[in-house]
Amino acid sequence: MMTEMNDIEINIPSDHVFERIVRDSAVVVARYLGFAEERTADLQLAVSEAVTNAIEHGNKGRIDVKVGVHFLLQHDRLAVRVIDQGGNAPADLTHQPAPHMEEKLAEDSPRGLGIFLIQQLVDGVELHSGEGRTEFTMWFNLKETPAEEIPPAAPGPGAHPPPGDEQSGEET
Amino acid sequence: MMTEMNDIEINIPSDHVFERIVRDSAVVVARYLGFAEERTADLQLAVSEAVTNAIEHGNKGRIDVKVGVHFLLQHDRLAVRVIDQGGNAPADLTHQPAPHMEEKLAEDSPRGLGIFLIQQLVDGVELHSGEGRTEFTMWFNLKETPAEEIPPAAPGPGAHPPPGDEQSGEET
Amino acid sequence: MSIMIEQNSGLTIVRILTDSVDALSAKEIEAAAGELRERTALDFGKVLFINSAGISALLKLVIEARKQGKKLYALNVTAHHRKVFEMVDMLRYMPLTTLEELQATTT
Amino acid sequence: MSIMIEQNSGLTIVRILTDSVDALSAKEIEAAAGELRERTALDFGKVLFINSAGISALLKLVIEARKQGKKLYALNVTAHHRKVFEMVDMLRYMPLTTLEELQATTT
Ligand SMILES: Nc1ncnc2c1ncn2[C@@H]1O[C@H](COP(=O)(O)OP(=O)(O)O)[C@@H](O)[C@H]1O
Ligand SMILES: Nc1ncnc2c1ncn2[C@@H]1O[C@H](COP(=O)(O)OP(=O)(O)O)[C@@H](O)[C@H]1O
Repeated sequence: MMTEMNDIEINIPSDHVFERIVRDSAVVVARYLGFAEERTADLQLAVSEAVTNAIEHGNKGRIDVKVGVHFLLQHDRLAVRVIDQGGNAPADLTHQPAPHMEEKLAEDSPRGLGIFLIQQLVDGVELHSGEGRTEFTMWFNLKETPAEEIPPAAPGPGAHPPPGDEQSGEET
Repeated sequence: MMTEMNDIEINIPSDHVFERIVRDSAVVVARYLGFAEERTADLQLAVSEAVTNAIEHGNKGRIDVKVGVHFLLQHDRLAVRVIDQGGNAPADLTHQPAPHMEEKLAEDSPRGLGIFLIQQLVDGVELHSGEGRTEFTMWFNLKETPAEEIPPAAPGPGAHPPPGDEQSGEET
Repeated sequence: MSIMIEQNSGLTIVRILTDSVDALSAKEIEAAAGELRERTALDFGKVLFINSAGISALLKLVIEARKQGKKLYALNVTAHHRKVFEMVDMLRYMPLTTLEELQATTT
Repeated sequence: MSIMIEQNSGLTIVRILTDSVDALSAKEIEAAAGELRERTALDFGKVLFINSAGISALLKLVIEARKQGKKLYALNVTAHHRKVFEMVDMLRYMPLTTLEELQATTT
């Protein structure tokens, strides 16, 4: 049984300054769910990375285009969905390899750690991108499960994939 | 000229625990606008009061009913609109007299300070209530104006009164 | 836990440990009503936010102190909270003071 | 201002004053690249949040330190940030230390 009565929805302009609204909201949600300090910090960081990507890569920093964030408090997990108006996320986005730091240090502007960090921090991710819209969903199981025990389950009925999504969901 | 490209929208369930999301967001918005510390605290308190009223009196604490909050960054002012699904706010809500503390202290459960505080803290308020929806809008002038110099202006074109509102706007 | 209560002879110090005196912490703050001594000082040193739901809780302490003929004081109030307290005339019932001042006049 | 730089002989201490090492503070943190001494220690004591945009800024300092043949250290890193730094193998390039340890080995 899913309950979505506790959903929180936030829409911010695509400017890094407003990412903090989402990051701070994540702390309130984590406190509500009784997350320990470390897991709260994990949530905050994962949400920050996803929102930063939506601002930069999805909406390309156009301040008049909104990033949407939904905190979906489901019966056994928290899902955080980050929505941008890009629709241009690569299909293999959620398969980032561990960074080769020596290679990164050879670059002028080392980037590309965000998705990798998200993969380390969350219990699952799901991507739908296409037709001018990207939905990137991360979830956190409410009962902490050792990573190897997480079943490769299909997204629950609360996940609402948008019609016409071009990529199927998957867990890390 | 109004610009609304920087609008922020937040929807929370009607539980006091989520009021904090709005309160913290107000700080981010205030920082973005360059508010001084004292004015930031004023904004935070006014927003907290309006959201608390929407949770308690508008949505009557039904957690499955949302409170909506819009931060509208207009050219010369910040408007904060708080929306609930009650539509039962009294027409004279925005004319709260100064509290008689001795009378309050004769009550068991002294309340009724929220709207009075809002009136002290903001540069204007506007109420539309009816047909199952209350919109309570507060604004903060970006250039601080002494209270007595604020003209009793009509709400700007960015104010979007809902169709069929039963009460007209006014400034404090 | 939102408050910690220290009892001295004739002086109660209520340390407010939460950063917000609001609807969520109101109940725990009201609970201090059972701990009032001759003089009770509320320490706001850790408080970053107070709203009217929190002020209502404080007013319940004022009411209880009056009933019991006891005195209430406020310690370590920020400039903003002082302004808000003045708006609702709270300081008449819960004057600002310092711990030093209270201790200097211990009965 | 997001950083404050203290220069001692052969040791630079970069105090990060912002609570967030992120996209907003990245530029100011990168600016420390012009201030590296023989050894430079970044003090994270006031930092509550670090994300990958902030790590990118730190990596630019790593790159610059390498170019100049200088050493970089991290002070006062929380358990969470240590975990994150370990995930991206940062500690190899910016080992954790303490001010005492650095001063004990001043050249
Ligand atoms: N919301 C998105 N829309 C489009 N592309 C994205 C999105 N999120 C991530 N990407 C792509 O994935 C890449 C890796 O993202 P990430 O690991 O966060 O590193 P970084 O953002 O530093 O480049 C990005 O460079 C971008 O090309
Ligand atoms: N959003 C609202 N919807 C309906 N009634 C409201 C709303 N906001 C305020 N009110 C009414 O106005 C009264 C005064 O509000 P306020 O000054 O905030 O005090 P309190 O909330 O403590 O009663 C409330 O008791 C309520 O009857």
